[in-house]
Amino acid sequence: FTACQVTDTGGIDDNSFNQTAWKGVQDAMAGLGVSGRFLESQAETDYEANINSLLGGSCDIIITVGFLLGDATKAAAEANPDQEFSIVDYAYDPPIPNVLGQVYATDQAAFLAGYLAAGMTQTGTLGVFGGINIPPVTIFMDGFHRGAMYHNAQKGTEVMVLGWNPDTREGLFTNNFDSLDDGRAFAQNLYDEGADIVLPVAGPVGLGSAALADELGTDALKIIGVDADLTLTDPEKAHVYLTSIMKRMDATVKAVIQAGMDGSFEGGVITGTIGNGGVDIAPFHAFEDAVPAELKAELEAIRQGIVDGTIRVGG
Amino acid sequence: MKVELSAITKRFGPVTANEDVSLRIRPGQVLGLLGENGAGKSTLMNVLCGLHAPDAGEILIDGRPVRFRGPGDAIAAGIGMVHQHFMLVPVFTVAENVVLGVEPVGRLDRLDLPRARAEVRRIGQEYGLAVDPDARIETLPVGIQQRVEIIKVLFRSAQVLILDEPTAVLTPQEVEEFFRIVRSLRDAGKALVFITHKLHEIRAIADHIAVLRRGRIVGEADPGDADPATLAEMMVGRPVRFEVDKAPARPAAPILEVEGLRVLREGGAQALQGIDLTLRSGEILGIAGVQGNGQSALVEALTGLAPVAAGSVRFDGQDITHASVRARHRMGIAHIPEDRQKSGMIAKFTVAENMVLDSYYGAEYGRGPAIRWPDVERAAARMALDFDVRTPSVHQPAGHLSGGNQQKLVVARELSRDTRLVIAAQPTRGLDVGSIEYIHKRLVAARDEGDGVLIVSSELDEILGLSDRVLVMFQGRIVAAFDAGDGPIDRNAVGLAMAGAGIGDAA
Amino acid sequence: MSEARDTAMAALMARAAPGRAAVEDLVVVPVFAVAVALLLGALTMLATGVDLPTIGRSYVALAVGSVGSLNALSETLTAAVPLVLAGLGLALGFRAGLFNIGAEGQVLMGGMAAVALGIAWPGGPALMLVPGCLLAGALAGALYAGIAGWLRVATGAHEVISTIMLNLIAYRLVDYMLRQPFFQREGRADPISRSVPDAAELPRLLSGLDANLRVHAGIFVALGAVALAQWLLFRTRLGFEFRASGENPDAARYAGIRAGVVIVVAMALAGALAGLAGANQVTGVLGRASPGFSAGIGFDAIAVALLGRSHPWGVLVAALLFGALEAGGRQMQVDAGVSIDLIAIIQALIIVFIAAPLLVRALFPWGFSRGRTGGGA
Amino acid sequence: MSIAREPGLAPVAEAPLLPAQARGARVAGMALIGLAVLVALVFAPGLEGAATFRLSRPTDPWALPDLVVPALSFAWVAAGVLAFLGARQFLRGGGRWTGLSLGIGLALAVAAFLVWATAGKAFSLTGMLQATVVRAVPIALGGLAGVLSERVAVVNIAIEGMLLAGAFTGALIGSVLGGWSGLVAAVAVGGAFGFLLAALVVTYRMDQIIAGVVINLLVLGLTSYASSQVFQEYRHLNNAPVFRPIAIPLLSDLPVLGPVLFRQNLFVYGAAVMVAVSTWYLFHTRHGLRARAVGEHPRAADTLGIDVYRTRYVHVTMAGMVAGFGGAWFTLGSVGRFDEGMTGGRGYIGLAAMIFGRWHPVGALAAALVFGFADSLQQKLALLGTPIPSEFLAMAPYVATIIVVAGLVGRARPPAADGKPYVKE
Ligand SMILES: Nc1ncnc2c1ncn2[C@@H]1O[C@H](COP(=O)(O)OP(=O)(O)OP(=O)(O)O)[C@@H](O)[C@H]1O
Ligand SMILES: Nc1ncnc2c1ncn2[C@@H]1O[C@H](COP(=O)(O)OP(=O)(O)OP(=O)(O)O)[C@@H](O)[C@H]1O
Ligand SMILES: [Mg+2]
Ligand SMILES: [Mg+2]
Repeated sequence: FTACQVTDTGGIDDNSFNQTAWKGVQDAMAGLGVSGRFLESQAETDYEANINSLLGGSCDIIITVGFLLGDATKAAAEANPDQEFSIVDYAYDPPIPNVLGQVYATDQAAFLAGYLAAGMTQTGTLGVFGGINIPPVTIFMDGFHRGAMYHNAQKGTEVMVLGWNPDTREGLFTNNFDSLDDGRAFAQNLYDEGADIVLPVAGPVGLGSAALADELGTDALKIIGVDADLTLTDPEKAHVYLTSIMKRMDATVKAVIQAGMDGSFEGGVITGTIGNGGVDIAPFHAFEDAVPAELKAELEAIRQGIVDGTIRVGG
Repeated sequence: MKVELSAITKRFGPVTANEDVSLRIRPGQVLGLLGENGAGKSTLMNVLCGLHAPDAGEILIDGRPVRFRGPGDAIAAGIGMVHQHFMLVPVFTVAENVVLGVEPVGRLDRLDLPRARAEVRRIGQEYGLAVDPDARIETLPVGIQQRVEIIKVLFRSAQVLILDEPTAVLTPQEVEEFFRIVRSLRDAGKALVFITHKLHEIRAIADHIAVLRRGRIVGEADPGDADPATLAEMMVGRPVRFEVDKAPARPAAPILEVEGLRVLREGGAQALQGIDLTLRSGEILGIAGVQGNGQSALVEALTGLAPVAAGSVRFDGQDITHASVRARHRMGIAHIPEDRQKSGMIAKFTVAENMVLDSYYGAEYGRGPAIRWPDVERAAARMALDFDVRTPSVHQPAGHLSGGNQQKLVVARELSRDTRLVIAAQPTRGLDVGSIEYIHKRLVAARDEGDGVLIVSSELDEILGLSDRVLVMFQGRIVAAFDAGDGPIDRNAVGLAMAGAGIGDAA
Repeated sequence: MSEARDTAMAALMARAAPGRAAVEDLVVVPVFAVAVALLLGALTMLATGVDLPTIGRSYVALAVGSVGSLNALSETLTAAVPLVLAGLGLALGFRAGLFNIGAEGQVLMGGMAAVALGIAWPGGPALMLVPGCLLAGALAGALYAGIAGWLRVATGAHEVISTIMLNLIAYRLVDYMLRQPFFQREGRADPISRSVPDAAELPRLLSGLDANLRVHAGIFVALGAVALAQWLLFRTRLGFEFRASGENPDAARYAGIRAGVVIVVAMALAGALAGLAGANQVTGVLGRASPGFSAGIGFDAIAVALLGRSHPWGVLVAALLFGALEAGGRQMQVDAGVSIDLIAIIQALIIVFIAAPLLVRALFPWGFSRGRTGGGA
Repeated sequence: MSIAREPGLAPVAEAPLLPAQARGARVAGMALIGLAVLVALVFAPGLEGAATFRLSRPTDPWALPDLVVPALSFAWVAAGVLAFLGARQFLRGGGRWTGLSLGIGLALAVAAFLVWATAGKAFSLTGMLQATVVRAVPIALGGLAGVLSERVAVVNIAIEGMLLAGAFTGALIGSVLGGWSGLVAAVAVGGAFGFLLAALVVTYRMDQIIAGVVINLLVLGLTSYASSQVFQEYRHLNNAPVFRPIAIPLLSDLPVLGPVLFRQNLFVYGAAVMVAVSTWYLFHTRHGLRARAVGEHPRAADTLGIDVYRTRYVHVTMAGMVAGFGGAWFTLGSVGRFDEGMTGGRGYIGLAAMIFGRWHPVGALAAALVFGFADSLQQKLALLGTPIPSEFLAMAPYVATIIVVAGLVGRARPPAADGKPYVKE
């Protein structure tokens, strides 16, 4: 059984979804004994060509990563109804019989992170910035903002979230996903305005923010990671991450491969939620002791609330 | 210090610039080096000053052979050259230019400019070469720039000074002044090499004369017993006529009328301060003046290249003060620009393309947006033959032509059109007697066909030889007028007017 | 007399056959360049621990993936088309003495305009929509490049700076536009435009043979543009004016050519061709616009134009070479697992050697006739 | 005979303006009046409260009170001054005041805009200025690299590639051998690419622009290839230490100036020193004079025994070293790790800074600061929640560069021989 992955232009080592999805394939290679390989796309014009070059029987399942591959995947799936596809971060409506979309209720996890951050801040100010102003990014910012506001409502605090206004839908954006230095500069900007916890939602750009936190010390600035548990994927800076908002793409990808092997593969959508473990916040690692037990308990309660629907994180 | 060139040969690819040339240069003597364009004078001296390595032969200093790996070595050996094209950095000051390469320095490599200034002043006083050390070169008139070049060489304590066509850009009075400097240098024991193709100058200043033709020494002479005709024949290899052949002018109606013309320089200063002149069809009007007195601005204003700030220009009764360059071309105004390399032609374009550089749009070369190249090439070949432009083919890049042929190309292009007014700036600068003769003939022919001809030249002999009337420009205005109809124009009077004197006599 | 004159005329007008030196520059140098670049590419792989069999496999894949099959040829052509168009635009600018770095921005604007027309006129007939979208792209590219031309003429702002800045601005503008309801695809949250209507798409030429063959009618547009550019540059008055201004602006001014007009027109034409490249990508390859659809074509095109020595046919050849490397590079990644970044290295090396014939001569003196090592001034 | 001068040579001041000059002055006047109208009609209406600019952190030794600007009054004053400047420009023509008026006008308009955006809110002005300086560093160093090579008449498009090479080397060597070694290696590799550029254009007479473009492609390819082939697998090779800020005693305690200028890392001080040293070098030393001569008139330099080729080699190599240092900033001075294409076009902006700075080190630094300011300004504006979409805010630095280059600089003059190969005879 061979699983093949096509990355988007971020490349396989983007410290973000391509890498996380690839980790899912690697896990399957280790755990399920499949073989796997990937193709990197240099440009959008490569998507179609890359998928085409994997067709023809050498791959049992083709996993495409990122909404940008939505069109190319659809075209290839319709032209090759016998080939199984799965696409990360995208779902088709109506569904295509041979494509399984993997999407994530990221705002649920982000809500938890927002609440946590609001409970942890010393300055009463949180910061957030994004890559580009698009929903896959802003869904993090929305959830984070609401989580903090929920804390304010519950505990009577007046925590502010800088960098995103959910009403005007404008905020702080680097407008790229690759300038690490922007990550540092934007975090510095938020820090100057009083933020002591910053959530960068811009893939590898956030590594720059981590470098700043490392330099300033975690008393002054903590970072919340996105996509994967960054204490694991960025071990060198593990100590600056308060937590990470995880999209468990590795888990869903591995599950999809498993389904392909079992023959239980079916087109449609799987949605990662807090309930099914598809999204979550990462363990606190270095901050395990710093987070008060009371706050941990509240987070647990909120998690329950989200799962059973008593707390709605959506707008 | 005695310098000897022994059997020097220098080739550039297929061109042999110098062949088996031997020369002696003695202290306290001015050696005149004479030769037509391309004879190899500059090349020979470039070998002597270390810019070129000879292919054969050697240089001996006080009898001992030396090898120069670069100009630095030659300078160290006491050989300095004032190049035909000045080697000054325009944006540097006089002092900076003078010391460049052998700068006085303080600690940390700091440039000691006060010392440089003092040196400039000292040399200036010693040899009578006064220059403001802090003036920027680009603001100085060429005559002064030349002094800077000489100071530069003296500052390097040169014992041998090579002067490559130093008088080409000077007024007669400046030439006199320059000769005074040369004599004082000679009397100070320096050895001088004076390159020129002007016979009277070489006879006035040289102690010994050597003539080069096609890279070889074809004769040596003493100024006392060499008459101009012999020297000229040695240079060119055939007898030469010195006078321009022309019938008296038959001026008709005014073709160009200029009134109160003012043109500004960048920064707001006035390059022209109210010029009035009239040029009639069928006459040649010469504009004399030292470079930098507004002649270029006048030409640019007349040809539409520079905007006019005030005044008017009328061509054949029509107001063209603000007409475009192209419009003036179409009306029949031809322009032979001052600097053929820079603005007269495009070196990488073929001869054919250059021949139609300002007429390619004409109906004779095609209809619609396209150019019919065969027609262009035929026309170009015809012009090349008519004007004796020597090129193997019209497909040859113009940059490969010799200097004289490049100039003939420009003249051919401009005069082949249907012209009514010819504006020629420095039409023969840097050319040899043969080419000069030819271009002069062409300009006179244009006049005789009824064109008005305006000639701007810093070569006074050219102005006097060609013009029916002469205007002298000084500091942006016309300060004197002379008419050849009243008898030969007094060379001396024109020279004085060029220097700004005698404005009261202006007609 | 007249007969002698006729012979003289004929002699002057005769054309010499291209000399041995010209043949060497045109044939020997490029062959050496490609060979040396591949060799150095192999050394790079060795240095990063790739074993010899893999290197061999990757070069086989490079060949197979670029010209080894119908699909490979189709991919090569598909990749070459936008490079031809944008490269021609840059070449025109270079000829006119303008160093336009802004093709990337012009590609973006052209693509967006083509998409906009397609979206605005969903029911249009193919006969109108296809040329209409291409034209819209060309127009948008021309206007966008025209800004830089106009700034240069009106204020003297150097086009290198203004086009770099306009590129950066174009990226942001596309991001913004793709968020607007007019462009954004219904039901999509990410920045992706609606699809252009089928009638606006450049037809795929070989889809009858195999649905995966992407080569499309854009190659005719590209070939037409090459011929047109060749004609424009060397056969028309405008081209003469471009070349004259580029070679010697002073002489051009003296000849009555208006520099301002030449700059604006040359920039606009360059922009039109780059815009056409963008329109070609969205209507021929992608069917829509998204933030990265320009895919660096505008920058690759600089290399293509330089490599093609700003000569239309040269640009065509250079673009085909680049297209082949791109398509073959993809195969290299598939077959040998070698990072596609290696292709960028090989491309750069090829340009180095082609643009510096003296270097190739110095390295391989035995490949050339003697006595011409001096080179031109 | 006497030398007579016509009485009343027209003095310069009364000289009629060339049409182009007059038009330029009028356009400038209109632009200023336009800005005045903009401020009055767009910014002023409905403006309430005060804009608060924080100057100090509470922890600073000498804390300054916040700068509180009454927004509406400020807008009206700014509009008034702009209108005055514009009217003056329009009526009296500009001459040499045009540039100054435009500069003041632009600064005022930016200030008014900032006050408008901040009305009723607050932000840290000191932080913004600090970011201005930090973000200017690689651009200034890129610009300086451009100055050094173009002063000897070698056009340097390759700055981007040299920055990238420096960033990569800094990360790799810094991870293995430590920050200082990384820095030295980055400088050396930058210098090596400078040397390569010099070799290509001087010895092999390759077109300068092609050579630059090619080096950029080559470095981008090499670093991307190496990082995907090596860094992905061996993470520890891409984890370099970052140079920490060094507070200069006393000076760093100054309010505003302290944090902005004297609490920065090695790279900021290094850039300042390099700009100062190269200014001194180019304009006050023997070798600087020679370098400039080579850039202005190489043949003249050659006839005076100055080795044109060597001078070009040396300076372009130096330029590469400066750019390598600037490149190291991305990794060793900022984030400690390399990422593909992480210089993000900063080298090209450095080139713009060089032209905008008129081929002068200090000019390039000033231009880089303008760019850094626009950059940090847009970040603050995004935080303040202006109704302007973030994409447009992100354009601010680029638009600012175009406006400044078009409006204030105009036709700057490069070294006379810039871009021209020199062929020894
Ligand atoms: N660098 C060069 N490359 C090729 N040919 C050259 C070079 N320099 C000079 N020549 C050729 O060498 C010959 C002699 O030129 P040179 O400049 O010495 O003549 P000249 O006597 O100084 O003439 P002029 O009076 O025009 O100054 C000419 O044929 C010229 O074309
Ligand atoms: N760069 C070059 N490449 C090829 N040929 C050249 C080059 N420069 C000069 N030549 C050729 O060398 C020959 C001599 O040129 P040169 O300029 O010395 O002529 P010249 O004797 O000075 O003529 P004139 O008196 O017309 O100036 C010409 O035939 C010219 O075509
Ligand atoms: Mg000559
Ligand atoms: Mg000479």
